[in-house]
Amino acid sequence: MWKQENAEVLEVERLLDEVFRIRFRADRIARDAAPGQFVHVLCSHHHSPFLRRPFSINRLDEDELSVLFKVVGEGTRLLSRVTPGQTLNLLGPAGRGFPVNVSGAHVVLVAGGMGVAPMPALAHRLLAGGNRVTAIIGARNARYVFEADHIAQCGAEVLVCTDDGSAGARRSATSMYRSLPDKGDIAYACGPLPMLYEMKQCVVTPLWLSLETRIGCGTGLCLGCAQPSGYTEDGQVVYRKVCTDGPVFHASEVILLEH
Amino acid sequence: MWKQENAEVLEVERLLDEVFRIRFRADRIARDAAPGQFVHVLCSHHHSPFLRRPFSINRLDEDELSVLFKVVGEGTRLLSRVTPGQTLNLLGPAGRGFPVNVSGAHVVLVAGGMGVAPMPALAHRLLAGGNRVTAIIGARNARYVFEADHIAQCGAEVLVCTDDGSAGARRSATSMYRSLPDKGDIAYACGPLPMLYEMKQCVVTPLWLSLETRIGCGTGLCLGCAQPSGYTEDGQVVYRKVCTDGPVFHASEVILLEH
Amino acid sequence: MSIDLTTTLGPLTLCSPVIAASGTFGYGTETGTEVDLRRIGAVCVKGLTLLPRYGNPPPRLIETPCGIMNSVGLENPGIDRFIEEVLPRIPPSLKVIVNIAGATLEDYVTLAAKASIPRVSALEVNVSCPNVKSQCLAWGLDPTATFELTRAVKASTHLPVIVKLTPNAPDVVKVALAAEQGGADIISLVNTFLALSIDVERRRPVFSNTFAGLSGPAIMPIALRMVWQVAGAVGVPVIGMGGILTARDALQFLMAGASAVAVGSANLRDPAAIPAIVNGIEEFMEREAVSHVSELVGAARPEGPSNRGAGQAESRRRTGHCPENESADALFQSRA
Amino acid sequence: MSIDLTTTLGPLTLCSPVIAASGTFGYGTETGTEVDLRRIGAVCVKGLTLLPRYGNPPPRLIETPCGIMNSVGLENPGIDRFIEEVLPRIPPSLKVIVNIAGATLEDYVTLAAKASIPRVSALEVNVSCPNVKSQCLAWGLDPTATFELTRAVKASTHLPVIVKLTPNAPDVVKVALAAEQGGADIISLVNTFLALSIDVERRRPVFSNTFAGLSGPAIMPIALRMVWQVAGAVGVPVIGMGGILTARDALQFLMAGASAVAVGSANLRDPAAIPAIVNGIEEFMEREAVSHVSELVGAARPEGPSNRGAGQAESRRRTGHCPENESADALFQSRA
Ligand SMILES: Cc1cc2nc3c(=O)[nH]c(=O)nc-3n(C[C@H](O)[C@H](O)[C@H](O)COP(=O)(O)OP(=O)(O)OC[C@H]3O[C@@H](n4cnc5c(N)ncnc54)[C@H](O)[C@@H]3O)c2cc1C
Ligand SMILES: Cc1cc2nc3c(=O)[nH]c(=O)nc-3n(C[C@H](O)[C@H](O)[C@H](O)COP(=O)(O)OP(=O)(O)OC[C@H]3O[C@@H](n4cnc5c(N)ncnc54)[C@H](O)[C@@H]3O)c2cc1C
Ligand SMILES: Cc1cc2nc3c(=O)[nH]c(=O)nc-3n(C[C@H](O)[C@H](O)[C@H](O)COP(=O)(O)O)c2cc1C
Ligand SMILES: Cc1cc2nc3c(=O)[nH]c(=O)nc-3n(C[C@H](O)[C@H](O)[C@H](O)COP(=O)(O)O)c2cc1C
Ligand code: FES
Ligand code: FES
Repeated sequence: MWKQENAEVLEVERLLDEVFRIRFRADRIARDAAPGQFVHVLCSHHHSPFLRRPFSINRLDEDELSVLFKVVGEGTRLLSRVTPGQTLNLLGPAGRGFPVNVSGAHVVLVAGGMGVAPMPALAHRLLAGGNRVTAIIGARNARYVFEADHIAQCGAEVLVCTDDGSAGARRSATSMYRSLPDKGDIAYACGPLPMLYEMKQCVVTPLWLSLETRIGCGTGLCLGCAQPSGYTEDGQVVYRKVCTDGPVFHASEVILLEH
Repeated sequence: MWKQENAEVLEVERLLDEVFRIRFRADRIARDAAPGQFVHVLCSHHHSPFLRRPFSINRLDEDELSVLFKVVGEGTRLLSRVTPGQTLNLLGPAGRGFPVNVSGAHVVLVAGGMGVAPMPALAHRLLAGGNRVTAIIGARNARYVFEADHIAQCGAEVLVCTDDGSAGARRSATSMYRSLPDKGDIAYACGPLPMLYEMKQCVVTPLWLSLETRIGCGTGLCLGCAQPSGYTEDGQVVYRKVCTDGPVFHASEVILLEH
Repeated sequence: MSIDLTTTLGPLTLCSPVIAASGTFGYGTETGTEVDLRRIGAVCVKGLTLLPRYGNPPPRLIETPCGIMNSVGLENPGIDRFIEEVLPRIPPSLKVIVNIAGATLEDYVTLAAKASIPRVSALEVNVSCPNVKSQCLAWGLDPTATFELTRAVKASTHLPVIVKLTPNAPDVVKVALAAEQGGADIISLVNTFLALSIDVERRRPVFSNTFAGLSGPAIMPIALRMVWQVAGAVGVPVIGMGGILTARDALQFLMAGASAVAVGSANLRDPAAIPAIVNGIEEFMEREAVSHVSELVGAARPEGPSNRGAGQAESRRRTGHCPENESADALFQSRA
Repeated sequence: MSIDLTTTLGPLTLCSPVIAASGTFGYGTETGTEVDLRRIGAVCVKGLTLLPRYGNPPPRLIETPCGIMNSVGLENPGIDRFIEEVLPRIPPSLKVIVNIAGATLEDYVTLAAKASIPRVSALEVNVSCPNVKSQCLAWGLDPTATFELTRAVKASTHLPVIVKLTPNAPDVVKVALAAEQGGADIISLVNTFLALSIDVERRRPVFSNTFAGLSGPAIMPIALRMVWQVAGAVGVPVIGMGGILTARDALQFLMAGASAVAVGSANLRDPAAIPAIVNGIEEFMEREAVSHVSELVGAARPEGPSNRGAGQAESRRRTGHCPENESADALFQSRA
């Protein structure tokens, strides 16, 4: 069950002009949080932007958690300007994360762009659970490769690839996955929709995807975050809520359209 | 004529929990600015608060100016959080300031609360013009007395009074004025409406008042800042624009209602 | 000093004057122990239809300046599954108002009958739905349709009937009077404002249905005006809503003549918004030495406060405002 | 690539599709050299009346979430002094549209006749004013009154006549069609939304006239919806306005079917808002390889763009949208 907490900002790291990591002290939320869940952040003191902004839990500690985000609009712009000592109202842990009660398995993580955000907490938890982890991190170019070292230090095998070859192989995360000699027992993916779509096409093992849609309440109140998940007998589309049924879904639970 | 300028924040001083002074580099505006005029500050990057916020020019240099303000709502809250190096869009110098082309006169300045904001620039200019200046600074208590030393250093005679006697005499700025043996040749006042009302009642010399109303455009476009200034033959109220005809008015130009 | 927040809306009594608006607080089962439900006057559940509805394709919700637009499409499990599966899970401490939406008069009548069970405290008739009979024009746009609908629903339930008006009606006051004549015990307003957003990159409307409903602080000044007008025209108690985010906002609706308020979009920003608003109202009452919330109802109206909840609201009907003030754009109005 | 911003509104041709809305840009004489007036299609001056008006007592303007409410009360020097003293001071490069406001039909006729001089490019008839004949109901609320008013004004001037609609009308589309039948060359909308704000400390409305007009980004989604509906119904060109702050906002109105836009409240935030918006439109056109702004007009409509400015807008009349989409709250609309 999610909680609401006025979390103290402990650290604001600027990784790139427009990419930041914020570390919060948020014991009530961190205590129950699982990798793949998100925190719903109140970015505005006033009433604009009106809604909260959802961010995957990036790193996780007993009483601390961090978010890794890119500035794309007003909410993230305001978030990028917070300073240590300030408190922000967080709501979380929200949603359903990746299945982490596996053990003795070989898990392949596939991240595209900012989709790498949840991977550190996820890799850490899976390794602690006695699994073998291979993490594929795809990015535009070397500057946009985040968390590779951190995840490697946790004990995962990290494979980096970029669109321009400025870091790792010059290929996409999915083609990198396809080229794996050992595809492991299960795959977890987070990234842009086209990448998730491709993954769904090519993956043979069980596959879990972390989806993004516009989130309203983040707590199941508004039905604003519908994700097509199937059809009724008479062909009507049935939806699932990304904020509570997701954001992580089994590939078979969601209908993804080619983009 | 006012100008629009993206002014660099040079310094942010926190004088009290809720009182700040911000110094800007704003050469285009500072060049033409006169004491008593204001700058109209865009406090929000986004669209809330929607309107600018007006602040008297506090101190004035060739290419710099400062504003002294109290946090009372969202606009001033945002303003109080700016950091040196940032730029803010200022519009100014706006409005009509105090008459400063006097010389060889004894001018009495009467300030109540944040009404002291324009006094440093004003005292400085009057003294440079070869006038004698007496500045009465009234405040709630000692903590809310601002600019007294600065104005004294400029060469003015400063009389402080507070409601609780924690600094200077225990009396109001207006009663302090009434008690002056020499009321000088002309008086300039800035402060809460009740104080301006009292001043208008008791002052014998020519009196100029700096008024506050809600300001919209600040440039005469919207007619939103009406100040009752007189009556037509058939008894209709005639208004003046605080943003362009004021904020400084000769006492005879405005109708003030007792509060 | 003792503060009494008990709110009487004709036959309906609530522990607090703040209701969770339909569609913005789920079924009262989603917030667990994190939100103090005892502060909430009642939860108005997401609109229910006879058959389950799966709702509209995404996007269903976007942000606008100080507001949100939604086109959820009344996704709901249908009245039967609601009663069997959802209702029992609603915390007993929470009063339940069932919001019903139909395409035909018969739909509403059946819905009303099915929902008339002990656990339900009142029915809210959402008249913002397209009336199949009149080429899909919403019931609530037309006084006559609203009158008939209200009368039919009223005849098929013993529960207090709330008619929820749409601000898109040509004449909201006429519709309100029609609902009152039809037997409505309570009037609530406003529902969302019909609005449009265009995706300039794709050069097409953002929502699959072209239009969607606008709500949130952005529209509060218009909603407040409508509540003032309706409260001035009808004798039954009014539930005011539209953009309420703070206690101050809620107080404006009460002082405009609403006997209670509902909070919608604000729940999406903060699921604990309602308890915070109720606390703020309490603090205001303490500061201003107001012992009973009903003393604030209509306090900003020329004729002063009157406890409409307890039904002595005749004064309200006699209220005569200068039509100039009420009907013309404020632009042209110079004070007499 | 060469970008052409020339905008043709029937008989009226502008150098840019962005107009300064009445009452928000003074008389075009206030911004001196600080604002590049050459980017502004025209300035619509503050509403003019026969006799000078001194306007309403303060407060006249307050801020609301992402919007402003105003009750200026049409302060203006009167048509005669405007023509003698103000008009000559308006920079020659700036096209002038005279916005007229009357209490009687005769007022409007006289105002139109007086304003029909070479320096004036068009008349905008503000129908949001109380019509003395009909117990102070605004002209623009009633199609018949609007039809007669438009016809009378049209008969008393050779200038292009713009009829400016109020969003408070029961049926904006009906009023628009009435104005078109009355001979309007151009339709502009929206004026401000009738709204209310209450001072909870003083327990009374903030404005002396109770209600005031709401404008700004807050109401843009509603204004855009109305412009879409009107542009779909009338054949004459439409000037869309209501909450435009950015080029993106302006593009939404153009794509909804407006041949030009007007910017009001945004001028209060930034007197240089219009040049910035025009530059933004230009950048968008370059990026999207659009050479003439008219190619964007109606681009988001199912029937696609059409150069209504040049009057080939018959298609628009034939447009049939599903009434469900257009008239009901979006809530109930599930995709077919
Ligand atoms: C469950 C979940 C987890 C997320 N985790 C992360 C994370 O760890 N790191 C990170 O950087 N981002 C993450 N995001 C995305 C992040 O929430 C958005 O980037 C953020 O809300 C944008 O807010 P803004 O106000 O800055 O931009 P806005 O002004 O809200 O949007 C900027 C632009 O992006 C578009 N946009 C914004 N959100 C969406 C959306 N969900 N779908 C489609 N278009 C959209 C807007 O239309 C606009 O054009 C996550 C999203 C979800 C749903
Ligand atoms: C010409 C001029 C010069 C000024 N100079 C200074 C200065 O040097 N230092 C300084 O601290 N302040 C000054 N002010 C006042 C300052 O502009 C306001 O305090 C500020 O705009 C408040 O903005 P906000 O968003 O923080 O508060 P808001 O949220 O806008 O307002 C906070 C509360 O104050 C009320 N309020 C705000 N402004 C006014 C007003 N003008 N009249 C009545 N009620 C109002 C609001 O209704 C609200 O209740 C000046 C005002 C004017 C007109
Ligand atoms: C996401 C969402 C869903 C809604 N669903 C319903 C509904 O099912 N039935 C209904 O009568 N009103 C519905 N409404 C309207 C609200 O109950 C309320 O009338 C409106 O949003 C105005 O209040 P607000 O500004 O506080 O949100 C919905 C509003 C939102 C934002
Ligand atoms: C302060 C102010 C004064 C206005 N005065 C007039 C007027 O005199 N005549 C008129 O037709 N519209 C007037 N309007 C309405 C605007 O022209 C415009 O129609 C409305 O504000 C919506 O556009 P916006 O949201 O861009 O401001 C006024 C608006 C404001 C904010
Ligand atoms: S965002 Fe509200 S239900 Fe998912
Ligand atoms: S604030 Fe707009 S005219 Fe003064």
